[in-house]
Amino acid sequence: MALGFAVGVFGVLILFHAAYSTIQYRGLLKITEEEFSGPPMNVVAELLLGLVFCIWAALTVPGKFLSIQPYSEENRIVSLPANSDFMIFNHRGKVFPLEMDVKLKH
Amino acid sequence: MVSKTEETQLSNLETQVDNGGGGAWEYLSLVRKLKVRRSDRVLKHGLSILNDPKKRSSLGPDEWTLYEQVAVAAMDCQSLDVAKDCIKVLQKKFPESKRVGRLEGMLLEAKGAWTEAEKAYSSLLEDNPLDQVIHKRRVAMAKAQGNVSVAIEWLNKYLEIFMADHDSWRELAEIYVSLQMYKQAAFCYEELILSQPMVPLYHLAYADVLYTLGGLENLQNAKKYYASTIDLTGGKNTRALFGICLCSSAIGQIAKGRNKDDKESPELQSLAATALEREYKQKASDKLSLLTAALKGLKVSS
Amino acid sequence: MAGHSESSGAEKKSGEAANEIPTFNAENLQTNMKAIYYSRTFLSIVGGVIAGILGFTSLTGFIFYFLVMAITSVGLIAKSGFSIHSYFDSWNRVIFDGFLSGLMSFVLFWTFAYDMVHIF
Amino acid sequence: MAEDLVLDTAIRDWVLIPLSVVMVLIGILRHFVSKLMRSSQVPDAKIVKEGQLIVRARNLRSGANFIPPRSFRARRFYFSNEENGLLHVPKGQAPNPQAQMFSDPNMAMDMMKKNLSMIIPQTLTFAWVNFFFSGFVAAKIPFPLTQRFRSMLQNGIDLSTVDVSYVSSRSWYFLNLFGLRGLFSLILGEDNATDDTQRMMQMSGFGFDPTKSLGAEKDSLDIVQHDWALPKFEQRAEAVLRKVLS
Repeated sequence: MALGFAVGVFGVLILFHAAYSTIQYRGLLKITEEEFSGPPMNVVAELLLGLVFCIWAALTVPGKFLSIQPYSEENRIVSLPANSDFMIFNHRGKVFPLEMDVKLKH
Repeated sequence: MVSKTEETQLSNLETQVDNGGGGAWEYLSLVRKLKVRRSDRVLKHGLSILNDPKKRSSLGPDEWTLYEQVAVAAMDCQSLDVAKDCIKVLQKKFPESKRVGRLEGMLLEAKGAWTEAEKAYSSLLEDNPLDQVIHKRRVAMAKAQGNVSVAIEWLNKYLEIFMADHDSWRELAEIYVSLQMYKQAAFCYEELILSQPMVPLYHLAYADVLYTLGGLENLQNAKKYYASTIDLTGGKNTRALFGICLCSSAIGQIAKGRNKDDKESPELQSLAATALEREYKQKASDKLSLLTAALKGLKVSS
Repeated sequence: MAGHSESSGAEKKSGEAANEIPTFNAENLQTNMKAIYYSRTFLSIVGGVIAGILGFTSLTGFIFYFLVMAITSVGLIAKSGFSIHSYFDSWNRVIFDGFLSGLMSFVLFWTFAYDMVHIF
Repeated sequence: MAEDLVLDTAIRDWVLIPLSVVMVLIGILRHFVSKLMRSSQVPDAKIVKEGQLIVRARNLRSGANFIPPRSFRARRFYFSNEENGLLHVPKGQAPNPQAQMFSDPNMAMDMMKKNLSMIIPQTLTFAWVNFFFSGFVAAKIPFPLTQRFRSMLQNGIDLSTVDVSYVSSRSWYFLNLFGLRGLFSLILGEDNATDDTQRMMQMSGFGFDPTKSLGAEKDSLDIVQHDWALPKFEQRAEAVLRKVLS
């Protein structure tokens, strides 16, 4: 997750760099008075790299898919939670207190 | 709802923590998240964190949640001194809090001081008459005192307002079952199935109640709900498999005299029996003979 | 024999009917859909930036958008380990959902990057 | 295409980028401000009960096929019979939501807050954009559009000779308003406060009118066709077991 996020940030940074170098390139073309026919090769390579990183991030950062099948291990409910709002203390544990020397020290 | 993965995770963490492998806070968080009742362990490991100033301060604001958790666990273990100390700390931090007030009421309950606890809860309810947890505490208190009928009365009153609260429906269902009032319990379980149709355990409990009620129609319905439990668990619920066998045999006995118009699917029970045999073979092969004898008694063995 | 074939036919029919009742964990489906939505939105933004830098105009840009979305779909399918039905109730969820919702973001970032790089 | 306009780079540095950045920042600010202003009001018992009632009726509707027909009919009768059904609201008793709103200052206050947090930043940014950057071309969209879009994209400049794909600064603001939603949902999470369309939908409901939703719930409950799903589960269970055993 954290790794995916870092990769995503890195990918976006690469994209920014590619944008910046294209701007520089266009400035250069303006000076030499040539027509712009397409971005230079290294920019295209950078963009591709950035895209790959971003796809990686986009697929990993939102988290794993969860199974929707009710009988899969993640969804198969094996026990209900103790209904703790209705917990009562007047049970047999009262007669057999724990042999623990517990104390909250401060 | 505790799913299979969560259950294994919990038991792994439990053994790890019990053997001193660390991860106590993770364990306590998981216990809180799954709402399971592990009071003795929570008390032991929670205190070990709370008594260590370094660990305690590293929790940040979660520290107070832990105090609450440990306080409740301590009450459950009858370590009332610990509970009292925890509540004192919380009260110092949150002097006006209703939540701490509720804990104090619970402490009175644990002591068995019912009238004082009742007084504390009523005063809390005056401030906020819609505090669900306090309403529930009153029900629990009536139950703890043994006044089950009073508890039912409270609970019904509560459910008239908060009728979408499935935890309370479940509590009511369990109380009714304990009183053998199965028709009422069946109603509650229907309510639970409606609110969460994908939880197999409600189907299972409903089927149990129907089976206990008896009668041909109820038995057939029970069989259907056992079947749905099997479908929702992928056939991994032993109780549902047994339920299918029992229902089939009971239906067979009732329907023996009558004409067999309504076709029962005969395969389901033999499949269930085979599945049971297989499960026993894998997990408890020494008890397999008991199973086959029992199934033979039910005349469903293939 | 005839009865047997009839019952098996009936069974098949009811089996089909049984498949119509969806039993799945709606909550998890929701989470999965959200994950898809995030992936698509992020990639439509990124796609917009790339299209702008490459200087695509008019139709090429939109084709590029559909290309990116198609790649996303493939990626999502790969993420689910090629077993769509254990995570989604239908293929459409993965392939089409959120296809058009990202278009607005795409256009905005496409325009933005295009203007940054090529217009000024 | 007509001659390309040459846009000054200063426009980029001082209009396009600041405008977009400000829009993003304002969106984030609004999210947090509205989060702060969200007041937790204490509802009274009747509202709570009606809310819970609706939840339960909805559960009944969606899970109807999972309980036996008799239980379903009993429940439906309980909810929607004409005499004392829970969802049945006698005519004339329905409180006027407007009157209710004015009797409860909190409710009006809450709505005001919601309204304000939506409108004020909107108006302010718009006024700001109008004041600083009006009447010039700020951007160009990379695809051609028909003349119809001129009023949308070149809001604030009255030139019919400019190519439609050029965007005036004011229109760039609107483009941002709609296009940034995706970005906000990425950085602020799904339920962010910037989604105006959703807000509008809530507004059109004008407060909370429980009687209306009770009636609607009753109507939809009345037309539910009960088709018990459980008999099919026996076959499904058989299939499952066969799969397990094989």
